[in-house]
Amino acid sequence: MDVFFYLGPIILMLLLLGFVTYAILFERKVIGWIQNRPGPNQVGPWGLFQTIADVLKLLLKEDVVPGKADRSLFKLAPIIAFVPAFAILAVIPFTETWQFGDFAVGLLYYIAISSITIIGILTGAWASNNKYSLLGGMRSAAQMISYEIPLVLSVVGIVMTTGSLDLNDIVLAQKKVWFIVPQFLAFLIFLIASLAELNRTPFDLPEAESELVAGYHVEYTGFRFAFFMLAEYVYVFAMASLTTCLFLGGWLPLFGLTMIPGILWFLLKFSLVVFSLFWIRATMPRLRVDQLMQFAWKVLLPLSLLNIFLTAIFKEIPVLSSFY
Amino acid sequence: MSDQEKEQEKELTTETKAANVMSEETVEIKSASKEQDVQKPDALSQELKDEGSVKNESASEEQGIQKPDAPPSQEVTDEGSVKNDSVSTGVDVENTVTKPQAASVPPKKPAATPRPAAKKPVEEKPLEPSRKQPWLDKFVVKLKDLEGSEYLEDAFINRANSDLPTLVVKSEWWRYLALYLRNHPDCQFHYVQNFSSVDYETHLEVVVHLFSFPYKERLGVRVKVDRTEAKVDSVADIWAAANWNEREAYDLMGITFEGHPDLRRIMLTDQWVGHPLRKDYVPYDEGV
Amino acid sequence: MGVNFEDFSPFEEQELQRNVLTTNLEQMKSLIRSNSLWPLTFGLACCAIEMMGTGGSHYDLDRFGVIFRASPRQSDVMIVAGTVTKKMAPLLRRLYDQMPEPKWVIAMGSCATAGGPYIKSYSVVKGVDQIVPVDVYIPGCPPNPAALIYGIHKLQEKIRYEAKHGKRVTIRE
Amino acid sequence: MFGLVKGLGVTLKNMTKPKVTYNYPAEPIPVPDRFRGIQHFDAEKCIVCNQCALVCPTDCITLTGKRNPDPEKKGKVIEIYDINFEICILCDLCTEVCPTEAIVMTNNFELATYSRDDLFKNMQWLHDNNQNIRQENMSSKPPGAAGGAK
Amino acid sequence: MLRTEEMLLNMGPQHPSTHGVLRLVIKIDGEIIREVDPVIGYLHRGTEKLAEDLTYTQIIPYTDRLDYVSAMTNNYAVVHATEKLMGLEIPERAEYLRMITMELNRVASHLVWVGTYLLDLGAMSPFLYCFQDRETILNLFNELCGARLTYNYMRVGGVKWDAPDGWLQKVEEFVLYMQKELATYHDLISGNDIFLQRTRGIGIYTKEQALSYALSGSNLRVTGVPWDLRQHQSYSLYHQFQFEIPIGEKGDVLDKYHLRMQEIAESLKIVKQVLGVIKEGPIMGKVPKVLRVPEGEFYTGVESPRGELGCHIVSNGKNKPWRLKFRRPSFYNLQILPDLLKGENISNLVAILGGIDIILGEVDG
Repeated sequence: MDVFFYLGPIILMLLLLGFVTYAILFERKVIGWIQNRPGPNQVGPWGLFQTIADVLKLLLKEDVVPGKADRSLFKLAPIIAFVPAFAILAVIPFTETWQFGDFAVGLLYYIAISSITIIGILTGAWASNNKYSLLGGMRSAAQMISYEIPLVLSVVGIVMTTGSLDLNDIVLAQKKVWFIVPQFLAFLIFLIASLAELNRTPFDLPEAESELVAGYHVEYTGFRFAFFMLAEYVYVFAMASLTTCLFLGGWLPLFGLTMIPGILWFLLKFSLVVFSLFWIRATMPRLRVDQLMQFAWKVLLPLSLLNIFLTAIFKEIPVLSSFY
Repeated sequence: MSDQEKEQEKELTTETKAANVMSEETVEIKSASKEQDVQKPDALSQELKDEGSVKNESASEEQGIQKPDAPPSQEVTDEGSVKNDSVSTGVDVENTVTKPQAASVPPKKPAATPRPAAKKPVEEKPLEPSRKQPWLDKFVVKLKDLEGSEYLEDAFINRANSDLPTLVVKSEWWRYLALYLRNHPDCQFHYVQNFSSVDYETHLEVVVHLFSFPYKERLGVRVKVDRTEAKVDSVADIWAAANWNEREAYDLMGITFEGHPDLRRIMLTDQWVGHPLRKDYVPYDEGV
Repeated sequence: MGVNFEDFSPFEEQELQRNVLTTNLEQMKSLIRSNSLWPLTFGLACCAIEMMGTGGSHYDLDRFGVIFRASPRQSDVMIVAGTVTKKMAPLLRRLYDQMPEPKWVIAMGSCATAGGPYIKSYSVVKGVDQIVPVDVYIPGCPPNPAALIYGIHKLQEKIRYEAKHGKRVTIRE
Repeated sequence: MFGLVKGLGVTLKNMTKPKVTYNYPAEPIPVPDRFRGIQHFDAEKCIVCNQCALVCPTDCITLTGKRNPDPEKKGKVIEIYDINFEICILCDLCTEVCPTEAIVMTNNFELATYSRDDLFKNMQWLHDNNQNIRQENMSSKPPGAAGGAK
Repeated sequence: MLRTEEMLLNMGPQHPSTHGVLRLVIKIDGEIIREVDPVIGYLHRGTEKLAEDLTYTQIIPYTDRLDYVSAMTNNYAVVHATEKLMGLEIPERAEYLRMITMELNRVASHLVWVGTYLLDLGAMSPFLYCFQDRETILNLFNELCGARLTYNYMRVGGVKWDAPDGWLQKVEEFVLYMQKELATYHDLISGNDIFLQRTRGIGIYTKEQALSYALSGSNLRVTGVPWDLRQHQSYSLYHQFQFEIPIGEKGDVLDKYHLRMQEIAESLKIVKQVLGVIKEGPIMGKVPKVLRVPEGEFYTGVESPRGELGCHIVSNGKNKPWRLKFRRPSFYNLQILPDLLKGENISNLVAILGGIDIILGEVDG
């Protein structure tokens, strides 16, 4: 058991780097297909080495730290942004046996650690002493904090049904029916709030290409910029795996087809969620800052409270309570 | 394509509708002429550049567009009136500028077609007054009773420009006229269609084309400005469109507009010396 | 497009083979760099519309790993697409200096190469190589998107050639 | 809300549509016959009439002719003819005014170089550049209409 | 009270959403814009000075490079002004070919606008779809006159090339395809709630303001003034065809989007009608070998996709204009930007600036 204990995180790290490179490639391919063009296919067979070339090139780049920038914070910011994104994977139950840390309060741990990335982005924005990155940083702080609350409240419905914060119990509680069915409203709120947490398209205000040039990572070059990209995609990995565990029944098979191993089920649902993130990115325009705020506080928050209220009522109704 | 021609002929002979025959006929001639390929798109402009152009004696099309052998240069009346019936013979009265170092003027070819009998009489038969003339006369009468109307130099109809009534005004009177043109109920020229500046070497000129939506009337105003100290009152507060146009006129032509909110260069860098659109502009080569 | 670079005197060839290890590492680095060129969106005039057309679906620069980055910090190559006026020159120089080191410049269109149709104009810089060192010149006004792709390929070849032979490519090959 | 879903539907439907990208570096792109690429020059046809040099808006054609070597034929023969492709804007005015179709546009455009002085193309290079010449030069001008050297 | 001071933000000449090299010096307080001062001239190439020693045929390639997204209309402006001054008569087929190319160019120019506007608002795919459809138009032009963007197609007195055989059928197919394709654009964009929220109710100005700033084209029609030069100061053969002029009600940027989409539909209708009427015939009128424009002054406005593109020629009888001034619609339309942006935030700045649809080659001239 202890070999797994030491070796496990390293394997996960390598697996994760593999996922990130091929997630970037997959995203460019999907967006390419949506736009009737093949996407990267010249570098290596079907463009498989494209992202490897990108990442290595970023590592080979000259490391520019702007003159008047706050040097230590400038160097620290990408690390603060990346570490929590990797730390929250400890609690995700990939299959029955494969889980790194079986916390009783797995879900709470996940949400608490994931909000540290805001500090990373804010320090990065402030340290690079650039007006655009300052604007980007302010926007991202406002956005991520105000979407943290609907994210948490939408999950309370599930916690009420399973009665525990441990992700394993949540997954096991979905044996009969996945939580996406009874908690569909919560699923929608969770999906929208997770899009906002990831700074992805309808909510990608912090690094708005067309308004703030490149948002908070305007001044970052070379591998520091690669760190931010890495953090963003590891976060996509973490958020997508959390959605699979909470709403799509983790490694639970569909209609009881148990001969397919749990990990394949998990990967299938996981890649479905990741595909829909890329799909939304290719279609949606960007929200304005004040619309963003109003949407979070005036729409998502009341809806998540309503969801909790409905779950409480449905638990009492005899026939329905079996699902809740 | 060709069988369509045939039944066109059949149709032509049988049909007698006047209008249709007329149009059929012209189509007939055009399409007939299409076959022997007479119209040459490149009859266009082989531009002979003015200075040092070698007269090209060869390669005149076999269809022989009469080469306008240089009649003595003849200033077309400055009225700018253009005959619009001069299409037929192609010989156009024009003042061909005699080439400074005229290469050996080619011996006059015996003209294939007899030259038109007499040279175009210099002054054409007086054209019937254009449709805008009455409107302009009424308008000038109204202007006359404004104070300061002695600055109104000239008012004529620019026939080439689809009968655009044009006023020529001195610079002192321009702001007063502008206020009148915009605010007076029966003028209401709210829309500045065009605001340009021209350098006539003797003087500068600000040309403004106005349009009034209520009356659907167009008016051209040419403001004469002295060349050395080019000063005009600004009309930026009357028409907002004039703001940047005046800055551009100042930047490129060197006309300073008094009373302009912030008159600075709009197109060129602020340290630029000189005004490029003037005829006597010596290129100021600012080091990069 | 087959450009033969083998016409070097044997002595030069042999001298270059000596440091075979660094050559291979250098070649690997050049392969990486040439396959992920991130240009800076620096569209000035008509060539910019043609550059956007090249980014479109019919010619698709994304196939070669070319993503248009808005900030000079994250871009490797600057495609000068359009007329560079004297008012724009200092800003172009500053953008070039902000780009991190292994950087290249493509002068797209005859305006950037030598002033193009505006060679007699008073306010145009006659050729962008008076401001920044240029690697590839693409004639045409505006050059056809395929000509731009051909120019980018020429740049990729140049990066690989320089790594292989350790020599700046300015002579006529 | 419904509009967003319809938009997503459109993008998904587009995923199934065939790709439209020309696979350029592998196979050449389809270029129409009238495409204005690099010029091709035919020395025999040229009668040194200087028309192209005069009409070129950027004056990028420099040409000099010399007397015809064999005495009995009059007229001139072209000696130096080069086009400076740095500033040539491929506006096709020169092929239009050339009476003898000596200068003709071709369809190839691949001329990216590493140094500016590669873009001065002399008569020899222009003569060899004879792949996919444009057939239809002046749409209604009968070929060879102009009189030969007089 | 906490002392806050304004920050001076420099939306520099190199910015993804300024449609070229426009620099906006913005005084912002937090994200609210207090005052905007546009700085232009970064692409001023002095075309008007060059035109003074170019003959009328040599000017035509330069007009392509003014408004490089709709070059056909620029060609037409200069050529039309010269013909009117010389009193030339244009054969019917040349006029029809000109109308087809101008209207197709209007569709291509509006497609570029819709694409880049959606890109400013953050949506990536509409940009690619618009450029894909525009590519078909560019290929049609490539077959007709040999170039994709700078056509140099019209000549004083007619047009240079006749339509190659089969070209008119290809145009017909494209028109039918595009009329169906507009429906998918409406599905993708017009219904999108985020797009509606981003564009509804911003960038509104009154009719008097628009007239005082001499705006033209869709920027003027959005305030309810039905002013379209193709019908009111008719040129070419537009009077023979029926097409209505879409006007906006509220005058916000969403109206501009619907207005331009309807203009695409109108232009396609015009092309369809012209295709039905065009017959064989010469494409070049009777033109003297050397163009000498009689002395005089002439101004004419032409309806370009961005507004009224005017060409003011002062000729002294030689074959080179004494003074050639272009009335560039984007230069006039951009003047209203500082007024519109007071009190807006950065995201709205991008939406309003995109709504005006400016091309910097035309603004700087």
